[in-house]
Amino acid sequence: MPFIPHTSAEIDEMLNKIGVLSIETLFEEVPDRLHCPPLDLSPPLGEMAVSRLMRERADADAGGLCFIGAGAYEHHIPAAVWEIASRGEFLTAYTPYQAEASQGTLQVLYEFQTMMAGLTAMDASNASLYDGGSGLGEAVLMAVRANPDHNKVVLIPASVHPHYRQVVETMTQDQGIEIIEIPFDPVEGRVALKSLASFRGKKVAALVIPQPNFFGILEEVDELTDWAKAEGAVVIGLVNPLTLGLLKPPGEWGEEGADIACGDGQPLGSPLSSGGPYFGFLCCKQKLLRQMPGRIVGRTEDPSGRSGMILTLQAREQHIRRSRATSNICTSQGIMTVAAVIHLSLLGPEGLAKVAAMCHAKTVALVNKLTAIPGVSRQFTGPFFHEAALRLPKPTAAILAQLSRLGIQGGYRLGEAYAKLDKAILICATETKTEEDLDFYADTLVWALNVKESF
Amino acid sequence: MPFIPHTSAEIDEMLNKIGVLSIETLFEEVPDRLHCPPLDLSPPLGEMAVSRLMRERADADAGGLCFIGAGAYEHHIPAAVWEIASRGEFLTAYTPYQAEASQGTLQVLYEFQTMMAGLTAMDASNASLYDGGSGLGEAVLMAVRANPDHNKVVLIPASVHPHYRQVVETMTQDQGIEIIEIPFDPVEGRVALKSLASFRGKKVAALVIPQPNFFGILEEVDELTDWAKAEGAVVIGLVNPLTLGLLKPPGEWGEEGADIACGDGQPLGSPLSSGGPYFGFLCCKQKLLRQMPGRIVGRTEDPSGRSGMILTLQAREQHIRRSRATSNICTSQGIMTVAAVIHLSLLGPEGLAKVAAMCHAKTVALVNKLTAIPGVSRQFTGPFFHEAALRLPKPTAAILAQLSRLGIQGGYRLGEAYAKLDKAILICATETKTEEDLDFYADTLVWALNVKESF
Amino acid sequence: MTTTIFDASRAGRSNRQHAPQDSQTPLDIPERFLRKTPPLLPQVGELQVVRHFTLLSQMNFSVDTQFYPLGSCTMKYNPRICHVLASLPGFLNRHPLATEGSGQGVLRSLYELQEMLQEISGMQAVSLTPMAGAQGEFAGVAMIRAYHRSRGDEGRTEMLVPDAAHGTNPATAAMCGYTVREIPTNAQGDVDLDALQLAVGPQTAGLMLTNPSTLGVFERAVERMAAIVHEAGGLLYYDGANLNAVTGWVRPGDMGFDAVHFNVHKTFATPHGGGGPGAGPVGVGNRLAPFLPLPVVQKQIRDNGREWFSWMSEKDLPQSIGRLSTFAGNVGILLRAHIYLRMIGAEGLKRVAEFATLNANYLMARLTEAGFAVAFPKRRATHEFIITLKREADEFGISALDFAKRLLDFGFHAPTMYFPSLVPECLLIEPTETETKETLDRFADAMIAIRQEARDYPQRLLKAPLAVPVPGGGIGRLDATRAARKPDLIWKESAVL
Amino acid sequence: MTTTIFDASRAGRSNRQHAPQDSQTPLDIPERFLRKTPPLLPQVGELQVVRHFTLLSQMNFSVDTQFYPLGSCTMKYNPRICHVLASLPGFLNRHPLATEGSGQGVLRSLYELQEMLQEISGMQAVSLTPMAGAQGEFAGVAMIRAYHRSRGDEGRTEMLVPDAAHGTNPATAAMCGYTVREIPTNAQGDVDLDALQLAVGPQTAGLMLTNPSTLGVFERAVERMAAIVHEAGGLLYYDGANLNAVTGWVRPGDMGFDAVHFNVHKTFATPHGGGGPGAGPVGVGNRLAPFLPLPVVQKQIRDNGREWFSWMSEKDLPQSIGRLSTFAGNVGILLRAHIYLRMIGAEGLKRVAEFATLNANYLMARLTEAGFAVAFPKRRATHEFIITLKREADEFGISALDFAKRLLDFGFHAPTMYFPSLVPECLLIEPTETETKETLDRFADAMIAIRQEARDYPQRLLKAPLAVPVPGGGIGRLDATRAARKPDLIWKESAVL
Ligand SMILES: Cc1ncc(COP(=O)(O)O)c(C=O)c1O
Ligand SMILES: Cc1ncc(COP(=O)(O)O)c(C=O)c1O
Repeated sequence: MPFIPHTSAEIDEMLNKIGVLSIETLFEEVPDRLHCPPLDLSPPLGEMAVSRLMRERADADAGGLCFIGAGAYEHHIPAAVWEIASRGEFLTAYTPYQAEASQGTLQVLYEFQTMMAGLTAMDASNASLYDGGSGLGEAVLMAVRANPDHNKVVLIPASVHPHYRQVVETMTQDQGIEIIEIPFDPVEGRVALKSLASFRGKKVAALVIPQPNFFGILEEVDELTDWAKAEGAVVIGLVNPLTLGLLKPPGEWGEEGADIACGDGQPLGSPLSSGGPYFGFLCCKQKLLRQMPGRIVGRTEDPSGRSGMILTLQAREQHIRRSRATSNICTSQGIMTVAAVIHLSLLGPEGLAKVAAMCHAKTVALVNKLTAIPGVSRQFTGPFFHEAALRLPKPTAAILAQLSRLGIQGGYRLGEAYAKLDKAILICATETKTEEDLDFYADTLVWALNVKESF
Repeated sequence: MPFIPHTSAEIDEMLNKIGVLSIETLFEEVPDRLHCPPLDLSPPLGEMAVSRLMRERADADAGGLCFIGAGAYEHHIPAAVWEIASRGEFLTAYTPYQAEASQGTLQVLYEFQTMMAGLTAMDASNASLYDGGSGLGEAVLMAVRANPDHNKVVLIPASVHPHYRQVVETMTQDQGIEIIEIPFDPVEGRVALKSLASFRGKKVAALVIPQPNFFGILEEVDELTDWAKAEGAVVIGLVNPLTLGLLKPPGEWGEEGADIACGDGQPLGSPLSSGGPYFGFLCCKQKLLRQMPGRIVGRTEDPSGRSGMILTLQAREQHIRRSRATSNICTSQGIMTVAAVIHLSLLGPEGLAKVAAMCHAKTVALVNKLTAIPGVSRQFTGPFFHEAALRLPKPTAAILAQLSRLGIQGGYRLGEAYAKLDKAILICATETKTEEDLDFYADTLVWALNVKESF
Repeated sequence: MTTTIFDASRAGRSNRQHAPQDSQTPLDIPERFLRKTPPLLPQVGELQVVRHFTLLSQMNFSVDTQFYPLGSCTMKYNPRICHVLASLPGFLNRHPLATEGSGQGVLRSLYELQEMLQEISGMQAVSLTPMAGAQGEFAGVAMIRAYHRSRGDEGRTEMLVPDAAHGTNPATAAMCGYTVREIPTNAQGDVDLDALQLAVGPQTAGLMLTNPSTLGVFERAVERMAAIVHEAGGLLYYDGANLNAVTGWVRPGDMGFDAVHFNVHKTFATPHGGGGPGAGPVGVGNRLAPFLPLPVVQKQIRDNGREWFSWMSEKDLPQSIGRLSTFAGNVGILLRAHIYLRMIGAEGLKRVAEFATLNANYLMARLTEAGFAVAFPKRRATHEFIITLKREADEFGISALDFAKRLLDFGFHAPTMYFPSLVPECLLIEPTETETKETLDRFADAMIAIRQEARDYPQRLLKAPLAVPVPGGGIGRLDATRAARKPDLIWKESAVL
Repeated sequence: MTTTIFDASRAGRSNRQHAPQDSQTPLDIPERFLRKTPPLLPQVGELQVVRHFTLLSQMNFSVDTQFYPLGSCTMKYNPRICHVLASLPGFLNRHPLATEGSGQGVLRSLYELQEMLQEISGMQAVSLTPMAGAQGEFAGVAMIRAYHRSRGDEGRTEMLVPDAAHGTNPATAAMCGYTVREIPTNAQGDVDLDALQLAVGPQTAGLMLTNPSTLGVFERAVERMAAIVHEAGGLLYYDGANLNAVTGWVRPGDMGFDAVHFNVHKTFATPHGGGGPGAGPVGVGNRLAPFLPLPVVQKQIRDNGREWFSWMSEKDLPQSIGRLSTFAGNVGILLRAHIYLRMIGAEGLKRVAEFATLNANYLMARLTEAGFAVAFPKRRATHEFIITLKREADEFGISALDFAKRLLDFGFHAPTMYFPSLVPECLLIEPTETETKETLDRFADAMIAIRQEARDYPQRLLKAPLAVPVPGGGIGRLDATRAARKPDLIWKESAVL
């Protein structure tokens, strides 16, 4: 039987020991009338048949050059990353509750926490959340908990990824938290300090600052952070960890630094995979540590003084604190963090900075090539990093569909989330793109813009 | 530096300790005039760039339905096989000279030897040779050594894989061994006992018996074995190990069984891979053990009586016996045997028999479909197993080329090796082919046979 | 602890093969946005990285290497083929926002998974987006809340949860703004029906139930419970963590549940990864369908007769509770579940429940025979069961923890300890269907041997583990109190010396 | 030893997911051809298989987990990317006899490898078909024989081989029908030129030489040697096992060699796989080119100007020594070497030699400083060097073997022992360029500690290994004599009990 090793002799011995005549008897406590008829599922396939089926499907989805970013980025992942991360001992282990038999996973997580704290310039990190969107949700909840004397109001710029804002909404809506959207400057594409003026003295619990923001524009993080700290608000820095090889980390924003840093770890070794699995990360300053949701690994000792790792500060978690826990999160995204640690170890500080710089250089080059096409221009004037919004002279949906048919995923249609940006697309060229790829995009776009609609 | 971890500070420290000023100095014993100018190789590529290059090449070679057998067979390899076999601890280990630190590899090889001996019904197996062709070469050399009172003459039927015969020729030509080709019956496609009559009493050292033979035809192995044993010749059974799930093993041929069994292990977990790596296997009866070339693992004990594995009977090998060794072989095909052991463990005796039966059934079905096409017929009348020769009504080279353009590797052109079989191709459909695949082949062949040559 | 990757770092080491060439264009970013000091990341060679993490991996127990009878967690064999196929480049390289036309393979697979899950659970609609069981619970409870709200029924502020429930249940209810009310369990391990009857009322939003329960028994009166809650106007949520005990035998929808989450990393054998990723799809009946979290895959028939798979958005599901993940959840994990289901089919799924149950009952019988106290000896075990070491604790002064730690020395992962908390000194044991009788026997023998040790050498048990059979396994019992008192959560340069 | 997979077998267990459905067609094979009893193969579940072999793998040392200073064997880092790319389905699934049109990707890659190897070795033509170093040697020596024969020069019956040569050299010469004549080494580690001069004559077919030699030194008089042999009408064969010491610095062709084999699993970092597969391409000068083994890839320019890669056959190379492998050798391994060379390029290749040499000389300096006796203290080490423990053996009664076994306990693979046999109690140490200075230092420290132990507790060394740091590493020194005396080479049912 697939994946079940029992022989009929063994089944008999086992039933015998239990003292029943058949396996059915073991289900006797299930009321008869609840027994369901045979399930209507497609007939079982052997490994060979299912392989062929899935290969056909994967092949159908393969190919094409991707110039979409918008929260998920195509990067080169060194082969060693998944060769090691998918070793059975990592992949098929449980959450490391039994520390003494899980030092491998635990130490990787400790190293992960160190790297994330280092990247964000924070004091502590948890061992992952689900993804960037839900990570921001947890950060918001955490900030509100940490700021009990303030109003349950959190400011989130409209320049934050629209999906993230939707997730935050879903996660906070039943806890009486008010999320207020801060507009961005329509010319520069980033939050102007003056948009915050009306919240002065309003005791808002927290301000979220994205860097770079959803449009790839760099926010004036120092200014924004200082404003929020002056207001007693918790500052949540929402960052792409890859860019932190070059960009100022949240812990160093403004005078005091942000209090919480979060984001999606996807650029650190997670394949695009239609959206997941990725992982969310959450780092914070020391004083917020006990408000942190999710698992945390700490170093301790055994009776003979040998140091080892263990899950710690569990009094924050659902299995101890139940309805008073910091979050309901239990399983998070373990193996993705293993990949991230290996990925970062292979890149090192220099490699990470180079990848970030190259992504930026490639995007700049692409922006230059595309804006050289008549009618194509930048949507915003603010300085951008590694991602940019472009305005097209024709309806974006049709253009993107045409590009897709020619093997180019040309970008994200900003009109999907921003009615006013209906003419704009968000593009990104990572280090994976060659000069020829960029030219191919430019040439194809010229063609697509000139072709008759009906084609 | 790629794959070199030295920092410049370390280089200095190291040079210092050695007492030289530069790395160049370490090469001072190489005469100056021998120093070569910089090599003219293509510029180094990063992992990302080389990945893209090789993916493009692999993609160019991908796709298509393969109906070629002729010594290499497309089988379904369970995913677990290479997931486990390519674990670093297996893949990057050396030959297990240090037994106490190599029990993993050693035990796998011991299990391998057991499986191969079991499949062939022999007493012992070595731990692999390079491939089937060179394995047969070693078997021939071994047989001649083992039969010192006979003439250095070995009979090999023309129904043995032509490439194998070429390899044997290359390997034995300088040792004064005469290889005599035994013709096959042109109607049945197998060796008739009467073809051997002229060698009666000629003290030939050995007879090679392929089963199934190159054409997929089943040889009368019992009869042939008995004839050879009566002549005092060593019997070498050349077999496809996969078929031994169903077919009579060499050890049970005739009254006494063959003395040596060899062949290519490719069907047991080696991907086709344009011809290699595969592995050769070599098994023998107890009395020939000390003539066996290649590594052999044995079970022994440590001082406290714990049993463990070790390379044994090394007095046969080149590193001990030098010019008097049984062979010059050193490195063989280790990891392929690891894959074979896992593959066989997953299939088990029942699974192996089922795969063999299904390969046969698929080939029978294909033969039936193709011979239903006017002008297409079987080349031979003998019973076949899992591979068959068909005669086509048009020049085979052109037909196969046309099929290839349509995504079908239609078979092996027998004319390449047998002038008289110029109209025939050798085909094979393994368990990997569906009914639709077979129909697709048949339909395409009909089309190819009817289309104008010039197309 | 082995040295960390940071200890191996040396300034100036790099793997040029992984860094792009320096870009020609100088960085045009204003100074104020830039980092001043490089981040603390190790500088190590590729071989060192491979060696460090390979060796670390060996220091783990895992299903691939050890028996893992971890109750509730369902640590069964994770077929390698599911991992391999979900890792095909066509799947891995697809951007979540790529056009639907370039993703019909994955979308079709997800759609089929939705349909399979509907059939398996007896529900009417499924969303795959939750990324773990707990998020599935959140989705379910948030939908219940949205449902009541949509009917203007705002007074329902209480969520009922049995006292034996998993911690995520009350935590989820709280995240959805509910007050949690615990319902006691009776001596037979069933939820106390009278207490439930007393607890329900106009304030009741619903009941969260795991069935088979976390006590390893089937809630025999589940229909009654459903009736009680429904009559009070509440809805029923099914925590699917134990669904693997009954797949193909009984369906949550037929038992009366309105929402259910699936734990694909339990029931459908996706690997647990040392703590994820999992996936926690939710299924619902018609009443809750309008509230499903986004996105959901839909199938349309195009003009040319071809099937077309696409994402439903807010426009299609205006009452949705919204998004739970940035994109579409843990797609790669969902693909693994899809492949697993494709391979085992309906019969296979029923067999999973049967053999999980057979293994649990057999192991329970062996341990009972050996004199261990089973928490509910009169009940059939489902796929898991509880033993209590209360007597051993009293007699020998050892605890369930000591037992658990000593099992590690025998090469067995410990069962779940001290959960559910109502059973003192308990171990919750779930062998799963993929383990052989020999393994169960060896485990039972180890339990017996450890009890003998508890009698003869209790001191030894108190010190366990003594030698966990992994490289570097000499580590003794780690001090949890110390870890929490003075948290050392990140490596610091100074700590080396 | 852990229990074998056969011990875990139970009649009736199977993995139906891997067996095709029973075929509809009844088997039409006459009874006499069929097997009567099923073969002895284990009947085990998939999880058991995965667990068994995963655990076995952990019982190994390997480059991915340990330092492996195995002289002559060059156990350096095997870049994972080479393995991953060579395993792309397009490469793996291609049949060797598929049309050339369906294999231009792989053929082009092999062709480029041939060209790279020519450039690296300074040779005029290359065949990739030999499947390991020893087969490369065979090809080389067989070509030398074919060359002499083609000139009617049949009297050359002797092959010269230095006494320090690797065992495959004399064994190969014998397989090619030659009588082997050993040439002694002088006290400086060079081949004795006078002896060579005396040995050559009309019976000399050629000389097989490794340079740097297996003694870890460069044969300084290689040009002289070439002249002597060539003058006598013989040809020179280069055993490329140590080519990694000099890549980019000096080329066999420039030294005067007529044929050379490459050990791709040494020089070009393909993994050794616990004993293969390797690959042993041969390169030759113009004189031997007509005799190259088949097949060889050629490039043609088609009418449309496109490059076309195809296999050369007997028709193209009528004087070829013939085939050495059934198809085209270990293509998958050759692809790995190609990828590696692509990644490191000319500078990288030169660096390999430089840093392999730096590491060897550094380690030699450290050991010398610590008082170990180096076999050739006045010479520069190449990529490897020899120490002799003769003194330690005499003083403390321990042997190089004891040292080697004790190193295992320290987590280091032992160096090559007792080879070359002219140096008593020797260890041949090759650290390779991919190891860090820290690792070399730790190794040197271990050597020093062991010598101290040899002095203080020689008994302990005689019993080593005591605890190899792998799971199940409690195994002590295994009895080789017993293994050979009464060979137990296959598992037998009865052996279980
Ligand atoms: C009964 C029960 N419910 C819910 C959960 C939570 O599932 P997850 O860890 O996937 O969030 C678990 C996981 O252990 C569980 O056992
Ligand atoms: C010097 C030398 N020559 C030849 C060989 C044989 O190479 P292979 O093992 O690839 O056959 C070796 C391998 O160890 C070697 O070290």
